[in-house]
Amino acid sequence: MESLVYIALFAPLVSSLFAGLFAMSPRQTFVGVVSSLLLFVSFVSSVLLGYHIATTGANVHVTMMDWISVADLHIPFGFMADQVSVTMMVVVTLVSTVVHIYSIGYMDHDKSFNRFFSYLSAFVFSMLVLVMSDNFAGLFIGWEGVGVCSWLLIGFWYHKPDVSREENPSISPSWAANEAFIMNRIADLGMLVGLFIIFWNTGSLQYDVVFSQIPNLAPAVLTAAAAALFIGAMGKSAQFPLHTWLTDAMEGPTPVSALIHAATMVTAGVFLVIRANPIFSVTPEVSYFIAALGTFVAFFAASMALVNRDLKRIIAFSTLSQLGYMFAAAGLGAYWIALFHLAAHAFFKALLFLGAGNVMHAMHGELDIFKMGGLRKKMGWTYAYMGLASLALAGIPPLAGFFSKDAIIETAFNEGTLILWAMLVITAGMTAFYSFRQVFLTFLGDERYKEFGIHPHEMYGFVLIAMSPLAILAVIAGFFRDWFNSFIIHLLPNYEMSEHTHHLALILGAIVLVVAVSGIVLAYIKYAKGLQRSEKTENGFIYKLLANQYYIPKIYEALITKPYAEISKLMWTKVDIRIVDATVDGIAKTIYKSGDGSRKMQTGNLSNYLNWMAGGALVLLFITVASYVIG
Amino acid sequence: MVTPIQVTVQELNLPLLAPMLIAIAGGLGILVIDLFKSNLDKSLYVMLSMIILFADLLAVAGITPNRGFFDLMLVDGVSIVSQFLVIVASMLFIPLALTSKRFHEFSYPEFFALFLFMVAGFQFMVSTDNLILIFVGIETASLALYTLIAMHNRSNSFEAAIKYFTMGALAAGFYAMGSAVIYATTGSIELWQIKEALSISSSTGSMVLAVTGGAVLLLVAFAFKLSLFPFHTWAPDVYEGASAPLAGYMSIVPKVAAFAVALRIFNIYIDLGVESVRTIILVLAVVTMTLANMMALVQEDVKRMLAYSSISHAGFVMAALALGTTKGNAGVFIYYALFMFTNLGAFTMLWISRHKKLMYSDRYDHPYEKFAGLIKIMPMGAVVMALFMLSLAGVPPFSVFWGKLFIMSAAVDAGYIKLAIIMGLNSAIAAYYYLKLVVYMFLKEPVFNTDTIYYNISKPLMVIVGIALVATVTSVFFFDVLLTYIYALVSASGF
Amino acid sequence: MFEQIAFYLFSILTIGLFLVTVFSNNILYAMTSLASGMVLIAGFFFLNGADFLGVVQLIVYVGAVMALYAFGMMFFNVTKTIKENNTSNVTVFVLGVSIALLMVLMFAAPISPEVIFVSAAPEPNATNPEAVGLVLFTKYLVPFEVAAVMLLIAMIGGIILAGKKMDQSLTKTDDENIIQKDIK
Amino acid sequence: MIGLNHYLIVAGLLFAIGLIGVIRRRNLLMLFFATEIMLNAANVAFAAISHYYNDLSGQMFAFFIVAIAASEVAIGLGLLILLYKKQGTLDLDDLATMKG
Amino acid sequence: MSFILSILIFFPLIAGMLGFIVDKGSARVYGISIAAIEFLLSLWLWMNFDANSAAIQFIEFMPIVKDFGINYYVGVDGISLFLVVMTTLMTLIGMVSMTIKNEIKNMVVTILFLEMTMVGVFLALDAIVFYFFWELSLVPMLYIIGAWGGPLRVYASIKFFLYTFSGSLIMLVGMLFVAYKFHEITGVWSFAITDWYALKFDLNYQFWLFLAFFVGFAIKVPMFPFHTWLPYAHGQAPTIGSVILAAVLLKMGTYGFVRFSLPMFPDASVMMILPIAIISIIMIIYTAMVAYAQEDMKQVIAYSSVSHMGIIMLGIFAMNSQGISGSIFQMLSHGIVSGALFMLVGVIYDRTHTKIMSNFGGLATIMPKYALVFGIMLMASVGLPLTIGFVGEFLVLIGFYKVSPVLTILAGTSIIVGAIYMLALYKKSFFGAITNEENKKLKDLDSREIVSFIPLVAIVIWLGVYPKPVLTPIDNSVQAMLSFMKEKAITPEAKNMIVATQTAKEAK
Repeated sequence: MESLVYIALFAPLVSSLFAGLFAMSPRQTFVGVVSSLLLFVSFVSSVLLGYHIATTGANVHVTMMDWISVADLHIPFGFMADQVSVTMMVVVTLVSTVVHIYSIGYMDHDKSFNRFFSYLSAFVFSMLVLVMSDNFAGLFIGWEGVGVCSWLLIGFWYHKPDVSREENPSISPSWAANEAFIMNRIADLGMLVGLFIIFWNTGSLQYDVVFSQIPNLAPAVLTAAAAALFIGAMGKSAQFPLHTWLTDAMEGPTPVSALIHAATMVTAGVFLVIRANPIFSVTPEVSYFIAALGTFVAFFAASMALVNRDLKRIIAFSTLSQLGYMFAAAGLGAYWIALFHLAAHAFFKALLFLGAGNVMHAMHGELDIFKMGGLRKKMGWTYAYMGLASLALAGIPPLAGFFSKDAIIETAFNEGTLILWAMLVITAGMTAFYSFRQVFLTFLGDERYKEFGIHPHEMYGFVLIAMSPLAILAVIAGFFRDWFNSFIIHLLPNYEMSEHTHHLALILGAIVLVVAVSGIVLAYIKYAKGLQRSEKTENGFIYKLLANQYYIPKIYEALITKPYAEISKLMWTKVDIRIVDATVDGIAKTIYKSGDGSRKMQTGNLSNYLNWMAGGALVLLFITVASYVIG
Repeated sequence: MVTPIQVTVQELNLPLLAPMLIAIAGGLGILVIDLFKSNLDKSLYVMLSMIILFADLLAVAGITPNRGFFDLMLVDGVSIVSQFLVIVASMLFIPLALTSKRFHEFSYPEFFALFLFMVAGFQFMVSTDNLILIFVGIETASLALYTLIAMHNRSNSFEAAIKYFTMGALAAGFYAMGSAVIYATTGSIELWQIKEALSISSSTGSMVLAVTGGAVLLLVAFAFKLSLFPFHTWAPDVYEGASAPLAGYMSIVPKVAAFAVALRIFNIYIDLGVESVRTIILVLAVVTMTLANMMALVQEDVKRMLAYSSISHAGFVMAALALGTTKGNAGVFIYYALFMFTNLGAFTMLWISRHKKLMYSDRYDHPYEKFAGLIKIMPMGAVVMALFMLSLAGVPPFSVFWGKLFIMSAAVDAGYIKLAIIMGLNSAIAAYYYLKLVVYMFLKEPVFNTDTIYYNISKPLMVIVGIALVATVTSVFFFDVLLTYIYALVSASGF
Repeated sequence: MFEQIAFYLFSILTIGLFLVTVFSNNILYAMTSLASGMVLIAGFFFLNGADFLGVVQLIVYVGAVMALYAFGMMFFNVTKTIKENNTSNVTVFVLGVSIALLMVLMFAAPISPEVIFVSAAPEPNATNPEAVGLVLFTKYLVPFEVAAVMLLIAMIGGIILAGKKMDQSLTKTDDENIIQKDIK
Repeated sequence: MIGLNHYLIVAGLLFAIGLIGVIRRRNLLMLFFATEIMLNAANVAFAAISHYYNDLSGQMFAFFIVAIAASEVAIGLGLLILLYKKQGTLDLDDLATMKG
Repeated sequence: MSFILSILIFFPLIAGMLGFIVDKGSARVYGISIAAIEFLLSLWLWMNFDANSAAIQFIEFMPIVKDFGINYYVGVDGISLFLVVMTTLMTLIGMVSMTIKNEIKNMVVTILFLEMTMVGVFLALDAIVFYFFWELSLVPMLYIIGAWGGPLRVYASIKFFLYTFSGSLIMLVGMLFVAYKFHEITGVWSFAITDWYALKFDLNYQFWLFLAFFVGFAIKVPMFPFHTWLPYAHGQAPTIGSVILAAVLLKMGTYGFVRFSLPMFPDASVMMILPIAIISIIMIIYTAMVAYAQEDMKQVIAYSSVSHMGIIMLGIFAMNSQGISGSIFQMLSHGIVSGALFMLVGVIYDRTHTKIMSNFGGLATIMPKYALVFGIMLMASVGLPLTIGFVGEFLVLIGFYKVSPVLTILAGTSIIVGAIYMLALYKKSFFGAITNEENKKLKDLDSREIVSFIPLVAIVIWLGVYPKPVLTPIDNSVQAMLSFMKEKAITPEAKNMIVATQTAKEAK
């Protein structure tokens, strides 16, 4: 079994290096094929591991070698496959295999085809390190690794120049990439601090050691550690206020958005909370904050999705919103539900993104849904996939989203946090609305794209086939909920609804369903026939607020980015050059000047010299007399 | 009726006089040779002088420290060390007459005679503790030196000689008056007696003023000799006006001799705990090294820069003298022993590059511009000069570094940490102007792209530079010996 | 009584004469007053029983030194009033008067050393020149000889510096232009 | 009674006068006069001290000072003549090419 | 090979002297061969170094000035070993990558002299010998900057020289005072550092001596506000000068703190933790901001060096094994990474003769290999895990966390601000459209450049993934030093603050 761990982990690395070998040569289809195969190998290994764990209930734990070992700090490269990590592994490898295959088609015209596969596989490797590590430091390796791969992939089309924010809210891929990296770094600092707290209080960074020490730790320490770790999670999972990078990250190629910014990387934060649940479960304040923040983000992101015109950004907001759901669940203690939603979400969101990718591919890179419409005729399969995924997202039974999301909403109710519950319910309705607003605007109604001279066409067949596993899972994943529950509670605490909730379960579900369906209906009424824009609405304050993402990117720019650049400039030109360096040079100049000044005593006139001498003698004599008189 | 005085030759201890007599006899011999046959080449006189100086050196080496000649002569360790330094420096100086170009002074055989008399004068000056002989020795040497400077025979050298002479005369007045005051307070003009007298009477109130007053008057005289602020004003002009070798010589030999005497005189006061004298010396030393450094920064001429640098070094050493510890006193001579080679080497390099006409400046022989791009014109010369400059700046392992190290260590040991720090900072300031030359030589383009810099070179000059260079670079190996030897001699002399 | 009168007379006269030397613009006055001052200084010597020294002073200063100066003076032909841009009187006053004050202050205190080392007490029976001779040619023989060398140096120096050979400077002439006869 | 201090004060005054001359004079020859005065001031002091202490060292010193003064005059005049021949002036104000 | 250390020190000197004879055309190859031999010698030293021993090894001792206690005394321990290896490696690589055409022979000889002084500084165990190499290292560097530098080279080189020289003279006074105290107590003169360790000073002396040494080291490091010579020196120096300056010369300062200040003045060091931490944090944040404001690519990296040196300083004063070992590792990592970055800037400078970022843009399209190597070094610079840059930074921060969580969080912002200026640099130069038509003709890395970068990239990854072979010997020596310091400390605060690991384990 240990070899399976290694195969699952290192197959993507091999894939990445292999593709990397050809990174600078022209497009080679076989690179994509080999990469996809290797990823598939990794997927198979993960599934086998999962099967092994499910059947035997035993974890597979390997320690490869020491990494850092200084004094009493020992960090090995240790990997383990337990219920949680194997779930993540399966999800990650599955989605990434699909995305790899998808990319062969999607990226077929890109001259950096090979490089793309290298990055993509590197990402998968990092993600696997993140989920499989048996200690926090290893997690951090993967954590940073996915950050870098995300940076590389967002900025994949680095050659695009910067444009104004009005033209493109993300300015440019490279800008978006940097934004993502730096924002993540801010959160990573929190994560690091969490690690430090844990190390100095438990003497180790190994999960098992740390978790076994928890009872001995002071509550304040635990709270601090949990808070610090969650700050880390906030960055990676793009929680408010570190959320702006995620929508800008849509500058990356769509497969990247599907894999990284929907299915896997952004869920790392949720994974961290789930993984460190022993810490979070004993720190109720932090957990409650997580839940509240998650709920808020769910609502907040959904609201922005309502008015957005950008196909990918809408999905990105929806991802943000769904991440909020997951955090809400995790914060409320329903870790397994969070994990379940994570997996289900991965499937349908990846599918949604890939579908969007198809549209984009067909529309030659056009993303404005106001310029689409009626694509159903040209792209039937894609319509079906996206519709399915949107249904799942909206939580319509019996699709996967229903089971997972409903459970979260139910949990909120169960915990008695009715405000959270209410917001989550409203959000569910908004989710349904914007999902279908997007689907209808894209695929139904008048064919607006014709104005722009675009001739859309359906995606390659093999790509559509490759997407099918996701579609299937988006449909059926929900049915495995109970099985998953029994599988995962070996590791995670079970979360049972109270008797009371249980009774109300049906009603609650119905409320959610009604809200969701009404959202869909509303979208249908408004958009199925075609685009009707209303100047009045679009100029309204709320519409503008939402369309501009509550002006947060602009606020950040005005309050952080620009001042930082200006202060930096000031520090350099004023402080460093005018003060610090000028002081040093000033001392040197003063010495030099006093040399110039004292040089004047050397007049060349002997008479002056004699006067100096006499004067000197006088002063010395005077000092003598004075010292005699005084003392 | 006068009673006859019985004196045995043994008592006179004549070997103590031998070194000076050799030099004087040699000088007379040269004059005699000139009488019989004129028009002999300077190389003859150079070699004769070398031989005489060598005999002088051997004679000094053969001396066992003692008093002699009615206790007038005092040849102790300090005397022997300073005589060694004087003679060795003179031997390094004399071959510099053998330039490829003719200069006025070397056409006189009298030049060499005067030179030898001057050496004898310095030797007398350091080999006695009688104020009279010190005075006569100083004046013998100085008068010869004034003449030697003027014999370079151009307007700058006259100006230099007159400035030096006039200020020297004033200093002589101070010396005489100071001695008179000391004589008045102690009734003696012999330093050992003065010390005993002062140790008994200095504590009594009414005399203190006269006691320190006499010291201050003497200090003025020696501050002139040692070029301490504000009595240093002659130095830059005299160095500029004198020929380069003589300037280099002046930065070593008269100072060594003056330091030996100053050590004898002021050590009395410092030992007796007359703090005002010590403080005055320290203040003078600090001001001297700092101010001279600052003025050296702004010079346009290398020789003038080296003049200021010599002043600064003298201030540095004077501070060591003021410490009053054996280590400080030994440091004076160790410093000069190490400084000698480097400084003479640097001045010799200037001498090698000396032109008869002023080519690079209206006023200076050796402006910085002259050395611009020297690395391209004479690479070895540039490297050698750079090594001398680095040594002067106190970069290890070159010779002056060890001197600085030792003196700073002495300052620290004596509890004068602040003084040591000032010394350190001054070395840093000084590094600038030494580096300036290095920068000119290595980092700038030549003004005229010719090899005329070599103008005055000759084999003997190269040999002297070679010796100076070897001594500068390998000082790390002989510093140990030097230290042991000088320290032993100085401490045996009771300082 | 005689001593007192002589002392004050000599003092006032020397001071006055030397002041003339220092302040006079006429070089002849200055030199004459200097010479007279020197004579009076010799008077101090005689007062103090230093007969030999007094004679030496007269011979050397009034004879030799003044002759030399006179010679020099004639050489320059500067018998007329000299024009000098003297140092400002303020400087002179401040420096001069302060120095004078300090010197007086220093010497005004009673000088009464507890120990006096007399290293060269005069022979009780000898006259001053005899006593001086005894000391000079025993203990101070070396300085005496060195002084002889010094005078030799002075002589050589004087001759060289004032000599004709200094008229043409080899230092300033290019080697190619030096004719053998110029060298000597 | 004339004490040692009287002589010393006179010597001090003479010394100061010499110094004033040195400070004041710009003519080289006149300057040399002033230095002679200073040396003679010391001589007065030496002779007096010698007398009062009944010690010949002071007279010796004075004797050598006289010799030194004479030698200085010789060299000084040599330089003076040389300067006059070359520059045609004895004024120190004209003798200031080297400065700074 | 019992004289391996002397061979290591003086081989470059002798070879440099002989180098004058070598023909101009062959000088570069000669230099590379000598540097390679020297590197192999240092590897031999590493191989034969007993990694399990914390003691000083390969000691050589020979009196120079017996009466004054100055001896030629060299030795190597875990702390210095890798600095020596890094020195020889960076010299070799710098030499390989060198593109200077004019006066190549002088350059080769100068670098060999410089190598001697650098190796000497790390191996010296006698204060005067240390000082000797320390000062001497200024001279070749002065020449390198001054002779082959940019337009302001003379100003920069003199500033560099005088600034460091002034500081070290004050340090010299400190050394002399320690020697004096040693003499006062034992009656013997000695400048041997190991002898000095045995001295216990009272707090007042410790404080002032610490300051004296601090001035010398801080200017070299360079610590805020003594850092302003560095941008000039780097900005004007030729590539090889910057490489060696950043990689090795700066490390002398931090090495000095570890070698002198900590073991000699443990109490003063503990006393000074807070001020030094504050200065370090200023260095980290302030210079990172200044770096962000730069327009010149090289200046960014120059300022980033200051910022990284802040991390190293912080680690040294963590007073525990994690911090100090991390610092020493960070010295190595910064040496390699910043050296590589300067070389990379040199690559583009050679081609375009400009370092201003606005002249570039879109380089990644034209020069993908270059962009790749730059990217790797950039990631190492911002401390990405599994690169060499992470290990040290992580250890330093975790170490200092023990001292002060708040300050650690402030210092930890280095991972943010560091990313900001590095990514901005990368974006401005490598991303975006190709703004300058002329740049389209630029050639990618040639084989010589690739050869010089491959080892660096390999080390960056190797030591990022498996730092143990380096970290273990360092840690052994550091732990020995810490327990010695704890033993020696006189104040209870210092005893508490210094974490000697043995006791820490017992406490658990």
